[in-house]
Amino acid sequence: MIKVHGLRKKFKDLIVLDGIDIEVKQGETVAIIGPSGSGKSTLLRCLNLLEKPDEGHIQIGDIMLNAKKYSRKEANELRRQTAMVFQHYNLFKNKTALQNIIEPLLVSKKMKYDEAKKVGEALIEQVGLAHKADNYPITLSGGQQQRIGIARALAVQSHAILLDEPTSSLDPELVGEVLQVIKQIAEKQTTMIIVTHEMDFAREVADKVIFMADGHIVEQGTPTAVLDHPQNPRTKRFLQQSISLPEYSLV
Amino acid sequence: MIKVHGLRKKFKDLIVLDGIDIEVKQGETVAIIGPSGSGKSTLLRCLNLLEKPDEGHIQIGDIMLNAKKYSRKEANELRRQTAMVFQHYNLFKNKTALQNIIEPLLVSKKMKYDEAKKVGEALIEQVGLAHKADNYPITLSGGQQQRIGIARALAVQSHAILLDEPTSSLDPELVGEVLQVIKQIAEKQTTMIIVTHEMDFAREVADKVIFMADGHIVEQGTPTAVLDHPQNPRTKRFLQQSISLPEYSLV
Amino acid sequence: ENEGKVLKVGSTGLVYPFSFKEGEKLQGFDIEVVEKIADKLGYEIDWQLTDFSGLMGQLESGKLDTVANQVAVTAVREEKFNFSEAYAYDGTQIIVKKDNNDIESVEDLKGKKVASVLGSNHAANLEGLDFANEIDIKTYEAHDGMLNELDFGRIDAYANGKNILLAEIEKSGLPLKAVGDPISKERVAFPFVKDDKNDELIEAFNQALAELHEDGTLKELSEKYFKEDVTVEKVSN
Amino acid sequence: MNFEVQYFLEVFPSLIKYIPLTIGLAVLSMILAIMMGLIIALITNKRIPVIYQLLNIILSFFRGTPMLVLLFLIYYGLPQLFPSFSVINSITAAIIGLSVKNAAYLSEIFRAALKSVDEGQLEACLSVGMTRVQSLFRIILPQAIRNAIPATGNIFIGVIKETSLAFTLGVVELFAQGKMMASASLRYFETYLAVAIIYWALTIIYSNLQELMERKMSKPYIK
Amino acid sequence: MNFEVQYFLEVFPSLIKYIPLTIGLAVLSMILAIMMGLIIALITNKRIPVIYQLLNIILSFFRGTPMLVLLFLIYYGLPQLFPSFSVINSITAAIIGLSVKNAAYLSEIFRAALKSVDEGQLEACLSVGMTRVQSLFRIILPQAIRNAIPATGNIFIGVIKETSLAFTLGVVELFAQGKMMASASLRYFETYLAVAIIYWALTIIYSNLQELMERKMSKPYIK
Ligand SMILES: Nc1ncnc2c1ncn2[C@@H]1O[C@H](COP(=O)(O)OP(=O)(O)OP(=O)(O)O)[C@@H](O)[C@H]1O
Ligand SMILES: Nc1ncnc2c1ncn2[C@@H]1O[C@H](COP(=O)(O)OP(=O)(O)OP(=O)(O)O)[C@@H](O)[C@H]1O
Ligand SMILES: [Mg+2]
Ligand SMILES: [Mg+2]
Repeated sequence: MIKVHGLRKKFKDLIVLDGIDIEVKQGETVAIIGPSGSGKSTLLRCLNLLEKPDEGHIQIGDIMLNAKKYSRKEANELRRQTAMVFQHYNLFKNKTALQNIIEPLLVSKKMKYDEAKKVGEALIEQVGLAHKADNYPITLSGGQQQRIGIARALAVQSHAILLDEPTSSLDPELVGEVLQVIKQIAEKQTTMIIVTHEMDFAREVADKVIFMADGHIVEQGTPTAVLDHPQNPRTKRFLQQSISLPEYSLV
Repeated sequence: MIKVHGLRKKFKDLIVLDGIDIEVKQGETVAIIGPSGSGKSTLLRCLNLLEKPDEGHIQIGDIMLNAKKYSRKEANELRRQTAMVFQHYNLFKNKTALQNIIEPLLVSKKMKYDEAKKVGEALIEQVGLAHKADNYPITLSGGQQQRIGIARALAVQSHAILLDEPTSSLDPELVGEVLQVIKQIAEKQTTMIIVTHEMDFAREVADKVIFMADGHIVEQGTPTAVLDHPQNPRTKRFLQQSISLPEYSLV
Repeated sequence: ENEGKVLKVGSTGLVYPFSFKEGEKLQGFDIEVVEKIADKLGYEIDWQLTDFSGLMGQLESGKLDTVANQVAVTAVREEKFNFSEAYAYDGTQIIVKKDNNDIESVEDLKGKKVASVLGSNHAANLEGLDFANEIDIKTYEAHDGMLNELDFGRIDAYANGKNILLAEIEKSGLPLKAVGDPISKERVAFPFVKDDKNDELIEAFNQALAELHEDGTLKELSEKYFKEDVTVEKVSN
Repeated sequence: MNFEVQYFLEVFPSLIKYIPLTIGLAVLSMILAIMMGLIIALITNKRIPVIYQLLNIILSFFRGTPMLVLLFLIYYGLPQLFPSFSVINSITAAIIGLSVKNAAYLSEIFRAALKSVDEGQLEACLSVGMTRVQSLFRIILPQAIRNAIPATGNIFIGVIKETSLAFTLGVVELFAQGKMMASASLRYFETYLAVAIIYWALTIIYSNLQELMERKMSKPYIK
Repeated sequence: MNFEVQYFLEVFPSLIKYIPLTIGLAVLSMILAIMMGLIIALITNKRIPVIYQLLNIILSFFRGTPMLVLLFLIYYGLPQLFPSFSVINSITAAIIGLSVKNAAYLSEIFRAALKSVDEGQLEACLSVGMTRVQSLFRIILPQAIRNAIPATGNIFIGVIKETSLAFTLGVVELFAQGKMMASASLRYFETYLAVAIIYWALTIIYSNLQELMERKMSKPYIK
């Protein structure tokens, strides 16, 4: 369960998040869409404190934090409630695929090596990359790297997983394999927030879609409501532009 | 006019181009499609000798070259027959947008600065970025960088322009603006070869579509022929996968 | 009474034939003189090898008792250190190439390029000449390449201690020669930090030196290294 | 020509005996320098206002001052200011001087190397619940080291040679021994050539070790 | 304590006179070193089989040999082998030694800097009809320089100090003058402290110039 209330964030004079309220129920998958620069990434990054929010309250699972004042310990606790999947994968370059998954177990969870290895091997199997366990990230395709990234996020068994455009650095051919893995996870009732440009995927997988623009939540609701029957003119314009490229934009 | 006959290229033991024959008429636009690793980029790079082909004949405009033996001078002459637009833009990082367009004029064409500047300003106007003339590449969005990249390729007034996935590094929102510029150029009867994943765009702009796989040309013909009524099973499979992501690949 | 006591003596090991290493063994005139003195006084010697600026630094900061490295007694040094009696006499000698007939006396140095070496008092002696401003004096960091420098003809003359130069010319076999008499005379002695505690030690050194003079040991040592006696002041010239 | 081969060859055995001291001094100083340099790099990386400026001024002193002067000030100067420093022996002083000075250089190298590691690596660590310190030692440093090896190697080769300055403090090592042999024999050219060849050999041996290390460390980065 | 302030202050004017010579030597040597280093970097970058290995061995000699020994071999050794070299004067020999040695170091730095420029930049140049040489001077080098500035700055600071070794060849510059004053007065500590301060000041001035230059060169790279 994730609750965000009144979240605000400025970069110098630029207001990037202007009072965001979100509720995600246990096991729900939420897709966030919106134009470039609308603050989607910043929102996710504030949730796990990679970016320090200016104001607001964040609750993830049992951990609750006030952005105005929190201790280092509180921050660490909140951070452990989530795991993140990055647009550019951010695999540990000096570790093999399997080591990437095991590393957080050894370090954050202080698991024994043998135990961690078992967990890791199950996960790498689950994302279909058991045969690449000993490869270093650089030798994997983008899609494979992202699947390892997802396995790594799953490994720590956090309360929720945050995914920031997990497929938008991928060649079109490789998008499918990653979305498939995410879909499987979503079906397992993992709490997830995913920022994505893949409208069809959002429609299929998400329980709720949030449309953001200029640091605000402009519209939210079921996928059908937001994607097929948008109410707000900004949502409409955005969906027209991005669903049916390139024909529309060329005329 | 571009004629390629029997073009072969190996990387060590890996055969990447296995006897390619292509004809592009003056003013024609050819789109090359195909799965990752099929040799599309290598083909383009062999045409302007960024990669040294092993065998075959290449003719572009009046310049004809035998891949088995050619002099440095012949190579330079062939190279001047084409200009290239790269997937990652490859703008000169130490030059402003306008300087990027002017640079080849000053250096390759030995134009006077004032004259070059006039040409450059006309081109930057044409791609709609006159107001960004003095910006350095890093301060431009991907779409803007690619439009400058196209203007730079146009500047040298080469016989043909080669484009290697010009939009696939771009955020979905920015694809449109670049495709629009390319479309305008295609309409001006510039000879072009474009490698692309944008099927709708290929259908609209190309005079001919070539489908490559494993270093071979598997199928070629009009856009309608290749894209809507493919004959070869490999073409069919490829088109299914890539046109309608992500629904199909998830089932 | 000094049994088992240690005397810390510094030297460079860089000045043939006063203080140099043959294989691993430190030897030379100065070295043997100190060893003889220490024998008499019942000291063990703890030799410290370091370059010349290091010697002065160590002496001053109390890391050494004295220095055996051809330290000439000069006014500046006497301000900082107390000296023992002299154990050798030296002078600033000019040498030139053997076939050089232009320079036959000190006066002939006018307009010539003459070299000396850092840290030696010979540089100061050269500069102290009445007509020093007419000489093109060049100072070098170290004595290392100086004989070659003269041999190559990149300088016209070279000034350093007479005793060193004569010994080296002989040993190296280079076609060089000494010109005229030394332009100065110096007493070579052991320096000690100015400190009441050292007065007794200096006294003991002087005593020992007198005895070594007396019994001919110093003369013998000198002849071993220089083929002449440099331990007495020459009355001639 | 006047090159005495016989003597030239005889020089080597006496010089070689001093290699262990030279290497020992260099390695010990280097280890200390690396540790200090790393700590400085981590501090300056944060750019804490006053500390950063202050540290920069101090670092520029150590970088700017000739090694010889630095050694001299440490060994002979400090005891004049603080008498308790006079207990430092010459080898200790040499090691302090060499390591402090090279720490100043290394801190710059390490800072650049740390910066060269993609920000995303730290974010990935934090996002899976690792602390900053854990991230540093498990993920960031191992990647940074690889970038820093060539420049650090240059510094180490420099340190090997700089040990010779310890002669001012009375430490007789390879080069000092060479000087002594040269001035005893007056065969400067032969002796110094031998000295050069030994340093050259040490450099080549080290370079090969470094290449081995670089190759091992770059395993994860080869496609 | 035994620090003579009066003398300490008097040292400065005599030392300062020698700054121009030190700077002149350093700048001239550096310019030559940069030119040679660049040429070597371009050659080694191509990894032409035999030439590459040979050059590497020669470079390791210059990198590995102590500067002092190198100067000695050039100034006193070469004339013994080739008598015509005895016409080289001491300043020339010092400049040759300093520049050759640092060219060996710089070549490594430049090679890395050239490598750090994205391959795509050269491809872009070639694709619009520029030759390799044109690409190098107009596009590649200007970008590489920026990466090389910090390490090159380190080398320059090193050269400023290394000029003092020319004293072995009879060139009296800043540090040599300091040594002469110290051994005349026997006030090593005061003199060397003054020397250190002057070098420090030079280093700070240079560092500021370098920062200015870096800032100017990184204009195209700031978002
Ligand atoms: N570290 C930062 N410093 C300053 N401004 C920033 C920083 N990070 C983001 N911004 C700005 O904040 C705004 C929101 O950025 P954010 O990355 O959250 O957008 P987004 O919705 O994720 O866009 P995209 O779809 O392009 O990823 C943008 O205007 C961006 O330029
Ligand atoms: N420089 C190289 N050295 C070795 N192999 C290479 C090199 N460049 C390309 N290849 C290999 O050649 C094959 C074809 O590559 P190419 O880049 O031409 O494919 P592509 O069709 O452009 O793929 P994509 O759609 O991913 O860009 C691939 O297997 C690739 O790994
Ligand atoms: Mg984003
Ligand atoms: Mg490609």
